[in-house]
Amino acid sequence: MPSPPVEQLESIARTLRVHALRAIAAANSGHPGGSLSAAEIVTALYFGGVLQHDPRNPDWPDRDRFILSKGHGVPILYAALGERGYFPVDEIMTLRQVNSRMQGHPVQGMTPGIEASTGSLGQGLSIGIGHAIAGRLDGRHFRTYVVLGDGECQEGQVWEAAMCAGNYELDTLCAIVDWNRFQLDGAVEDIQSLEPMREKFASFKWNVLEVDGHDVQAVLEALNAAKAERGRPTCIIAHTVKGKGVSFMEHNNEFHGKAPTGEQLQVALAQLNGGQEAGVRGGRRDGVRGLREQSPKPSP
Amino acid sequence: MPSPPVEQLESIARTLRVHALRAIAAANSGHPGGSLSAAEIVTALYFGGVLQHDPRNPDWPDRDRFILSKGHGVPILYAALGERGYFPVDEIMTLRQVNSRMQGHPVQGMTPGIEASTGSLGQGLSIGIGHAIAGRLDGRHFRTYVVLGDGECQEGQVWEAAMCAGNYELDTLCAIVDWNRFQLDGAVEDIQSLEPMREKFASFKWNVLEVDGHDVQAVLEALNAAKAERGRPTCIIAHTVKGKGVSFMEHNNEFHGKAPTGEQLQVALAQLNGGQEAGVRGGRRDGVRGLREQSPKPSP
Amino acid sequence: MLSTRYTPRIGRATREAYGDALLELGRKNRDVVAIDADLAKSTFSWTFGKHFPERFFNIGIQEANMVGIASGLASSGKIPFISSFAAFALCKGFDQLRMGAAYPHLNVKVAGSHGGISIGEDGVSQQSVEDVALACALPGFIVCIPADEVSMTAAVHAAAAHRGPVYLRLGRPKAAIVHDAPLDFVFGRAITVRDGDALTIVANGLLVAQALMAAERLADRGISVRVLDMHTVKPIDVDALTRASRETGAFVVAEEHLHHGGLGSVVAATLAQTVPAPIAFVNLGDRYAESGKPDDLLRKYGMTADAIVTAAESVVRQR
Amino acid sequence: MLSTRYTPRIGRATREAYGDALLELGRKNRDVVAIDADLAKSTFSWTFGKHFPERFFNIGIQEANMVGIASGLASSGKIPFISSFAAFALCKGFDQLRMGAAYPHLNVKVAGSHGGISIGEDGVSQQSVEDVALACALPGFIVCIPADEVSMTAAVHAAAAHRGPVYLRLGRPKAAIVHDAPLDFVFGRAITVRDGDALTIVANGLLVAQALMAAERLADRGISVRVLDMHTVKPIDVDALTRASRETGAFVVAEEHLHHGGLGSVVAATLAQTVPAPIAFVNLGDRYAESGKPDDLLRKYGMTADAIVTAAESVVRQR
Ligand SMILES: Cc1ncc(C[n+]2csc(CCOP(=O)(O)OP(=O)(O)O)c2C)c(N)n1
Ligand SMILES: Cc1ncc(C[n+]2csc(CCOP(=O)(O)OP(=O)(O)O)c2C)c(N)n1
Ligand SMILES: [Mg+2]
Ligand SMILES: [Mg+2]
Repeated sequence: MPSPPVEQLESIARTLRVHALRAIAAANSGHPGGSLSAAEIVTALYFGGVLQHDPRNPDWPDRDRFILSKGHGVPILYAALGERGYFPVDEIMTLRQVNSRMQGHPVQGMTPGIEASTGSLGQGLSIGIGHAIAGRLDGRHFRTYVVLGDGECQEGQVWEAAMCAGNYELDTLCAIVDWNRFQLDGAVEDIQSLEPMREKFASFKWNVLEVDGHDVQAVLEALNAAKAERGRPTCIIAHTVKGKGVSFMEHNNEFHGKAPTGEQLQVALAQLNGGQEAGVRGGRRDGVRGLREQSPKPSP
Repeated sequence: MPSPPVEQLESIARTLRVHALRAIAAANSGHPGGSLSAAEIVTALYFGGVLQHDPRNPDWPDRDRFILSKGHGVPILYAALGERGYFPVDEIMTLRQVNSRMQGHPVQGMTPGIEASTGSLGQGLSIGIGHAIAGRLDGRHFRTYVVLGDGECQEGQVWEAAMCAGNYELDTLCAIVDWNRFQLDGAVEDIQSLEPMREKFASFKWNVLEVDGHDVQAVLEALNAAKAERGRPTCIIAHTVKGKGVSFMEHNNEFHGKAPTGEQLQVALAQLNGGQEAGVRGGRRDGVRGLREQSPKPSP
Repeated sequence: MLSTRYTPRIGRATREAYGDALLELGRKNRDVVAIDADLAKSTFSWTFGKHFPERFFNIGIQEANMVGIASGLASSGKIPFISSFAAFALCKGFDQLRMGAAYPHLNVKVAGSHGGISIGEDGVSQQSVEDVALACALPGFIVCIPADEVSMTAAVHAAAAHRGPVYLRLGRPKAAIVHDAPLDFVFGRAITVRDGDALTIVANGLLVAQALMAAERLADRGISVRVLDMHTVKPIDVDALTRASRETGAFVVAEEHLHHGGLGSVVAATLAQTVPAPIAFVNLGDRYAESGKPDDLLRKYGMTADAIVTAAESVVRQR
Repeated sequence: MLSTRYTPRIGRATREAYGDALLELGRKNRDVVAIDADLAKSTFSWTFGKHFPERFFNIGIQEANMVGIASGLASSGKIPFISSFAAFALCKGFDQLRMGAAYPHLNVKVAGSHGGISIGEDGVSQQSVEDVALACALPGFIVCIPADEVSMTAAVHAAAAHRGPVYLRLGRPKAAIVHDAPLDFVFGRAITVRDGDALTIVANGLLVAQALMAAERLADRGISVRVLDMHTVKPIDVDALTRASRETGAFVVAEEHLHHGGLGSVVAATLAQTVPAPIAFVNLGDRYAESGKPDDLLRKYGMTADAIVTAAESVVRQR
């Protein structure tokens, strides 16, 4: 699947941010910081021609798997899934309300397109190994992508899984670490440093790549390089900014888990759209709808 | 505390092996392989002048702490503690019997000299961090030693603790990995490889040393080097042979968790003592008793 | 015991009271140390942490390691209070609590915050609905779920005074005040917050206030109800339950927990050994909840005064 | 139902029967895969592993990872059977079972070997005495403790046929045979292994055989005893218990588990909602055991036919 032009991907990333922030603001609850930092990663995967999947057939056995191990960032994923047609995009606005499929953290079996129930940090990579092994057993060629938080990598289970995936030479598995340098209570470096991260993953037998996680082209290239790698899984350390795209959220960990007020939301939306709130909708409809029509359908 | 001559330490290690095997054979249950591989490590710590401790005052607040995280190797530790006078050395022969203090795995609060209840693999290093932090808070200068199995290092908690100890720069903490290349079901390399181990620990900010774990002099030197290291914890990878000292147990993982028969025990004892069963006792009494008298008492 | 009509007065969240009490403990005893796993601002251990940075360890997202460290600290004479969300402290640290706190009976105090489904919007992954079952499966642990800020404050001090492992469940939302300070609080002794002779409601946590409201509505219908704040699930107050069984003959047990392994199981097993009686259970059943506003969830999943009234009417009929 | 006098005939350990049944499943269904965490020769998953090396993963000492992998495998259509000692599978994998098996109700089967204290010499760290409490705190899980090789074989096949998560507890020692093959086995339906009308003994695992021996001794003293093999703790057989309560009016519940959260709690909570009755409990209480020979331990910690007889006599007096 060919990738659309970079400008279009950048515009989609902005659209996803807008969806995520509006939903979080409507819920008055959620995690803006880690949703925004992952926008380009999710965009590259879902709109850059990386993930082979079929929104009308979420259980297609040959689909690529995507697991958001840092489950609290789910608003940005709902935005992508909604725009991709897994469910009506407006449903995102019911985020975190009772009886909604838009749960506070991803719930497998409830929300179309969600592959794993996460929210208890540390588990996604192991689940990804399970998919990768199943694919190997069945002779299927799908790939499995897992997005981890940097803080999340303090969990021992991540290192169990890293060891196992390295030894099992699971080259269909790709981990992307949203390296935004903050966790819940503050800076990762202050709380429990993960440096030198490259050496850690390398010593667990992974291919390690580093990219600017907001350069969607660079992310795409890394994801494609991972596809080409044989005999070992790839870890992409995506250097990101928590709260990216909204001036008062960037480098401000207050917005790790706090919703913007109505007023803050307006400022944020204006920033994301060069000051024109109306432009958001227009841009979104053009950018994403256009893409949806033009992308070739995978054959399930 | 000065170290006795190497020959004496070697003889003590042989004595500890004899105790451990006799106890396991009497219980008809236990783990010979991983007890024997750790004999020189335990000897260096308890008889080489490394551990500052007082068997008559096991709770002396300034004592060095020793934690056998691979708790199934406890027979070799009981042997050392018995010879050191924590309890009558003959008590070891009640290993694994009901109402005995010689539990199948170490039990804190029950057996004098045991600092942590282990047996569920993966926990000892975290406990060691707790002691090290307590020492720092109280301005005490004791050191904490933790012996890990190589298979045990597959547990994620070991890497949580490694990360934490590295970041906390706990230079009073020393981990010794009994690198005997086997775990319960087979070779570590076949099941879940830990290589490259040196790089792993180094990338978690540890000072890493490697030694022949059966060269008691080399082990001693590494332990002393660890003492001198400032600003980071030390991991000593002790290359050992599972079942060391008994021909039919070496490189034979059948004896990971199986007791020798009475006949096998006789062969083993003969090998450990150059064919003279009587010599064992003599050697032991001389070697260890002599040492016990000559070592300077720490002042609690 | 409240004699006048109960009008719910909203107090602080029990997690907030926990933080304040911990700070006070820290002032009195320099052996008190606190550890958190990247939830210090949510569990309120940060109240202690910012005053005693040298005795506070925010070790990051490593619950198992946190418990192990506490075990070592306690073995070297410290009094560690460890906190996280209840779901993570117990579900990720269980084996470490078993080997490193319960079995050696060490002086480790565990504060599990965000107990129950009343944490709301975050949803199932963060809602602890099994912590009581797990904590009670740790021999020697005291397991306590205070109802309000008054009893939480007392419980934290009692935990520090007790030599041995203690589990405290903290709640996220502001909690109605059900006790007057100073409170005569002892682990293992239920507090009778209302007397009556036709039925006993046994509750803890947020459901004590709901039980009081239910009791008033039942009184209006002529059913005289006793309400026990059973803050301590282990050890359970056998005397209070036995007496209540003799004197009232029927029970409702209300808690924010799975049916299995919580207060309800303990009450049932206790009464079966003393004076068997019919019990109606108000709890989550054998399922998980979902995201939503706390009140929406409690209503949808049936843990309210309404649910207690319905349960009470059915069990009184059975008696 | 055994009509003649029960003479214990020693069969295979239930873990051994597990391995054989798993192998048979593997032959029938190529979606069956097995994972173990470096205890394959002890859990007998190796019986499967040596025949189907490509479908067997011994992932080393990583219980949490093992459960997560099973979750992914099940999500991609496999039927993973994971095994380890019960103590490690549940205590180290609990959060992963909660999020990765119970909540999404996936087709994950968990075999916890070395349940109870009858594993003997290894001591507390390897003795699982809380697995039933933990497994029952996983909504939607079936929790089953077969008594002998006959029922274990049936249980493994039933687990494979059931779509959803299942926990099976396996025992280490050879187990007395209490059932005749072929056995009519259904999860959630108790098996009446002896009938009587003065008392019901509800038991599972090794204690079913002990219950039968106790029943004969009680019969000799004129007490007619019903014995239910309550292999499934969740879902519990409400009908069998209710009927037993009406017809016999008193119970002994015997299991190799802590008092809290096991079969005893479930029986008590069930009867409290149907026909309340006095119950005497035979279990480990609120403590850990120690190292020793299995029989020495069962005697010392009171989980034998003797203990059941004593409990029965006291509860019959109470009725
Ligand atoms: C096991 C577990 N412990 C604690 C939490 C609470 N929590 C939610 S988000 C978060 C911080 C995560 O930091 P990071 O992984 O860096 O994510 P990001 O910065 O992308 O938001 C924590 C501790 C959790 N969800 N799971
Ligand atoms: C958490 C846990 N899982 C499994 C076991 C069972 N077990 C006992 S010893 C052992 C192998 C340990 O291998 P290693 O650490 O290399 O020890 P050594 O070779 O020195 O005996 C295992 C899996 C255990 N004790 N704890
Ligand atoms: Mg981060
Ligand atoms: Mg080894």
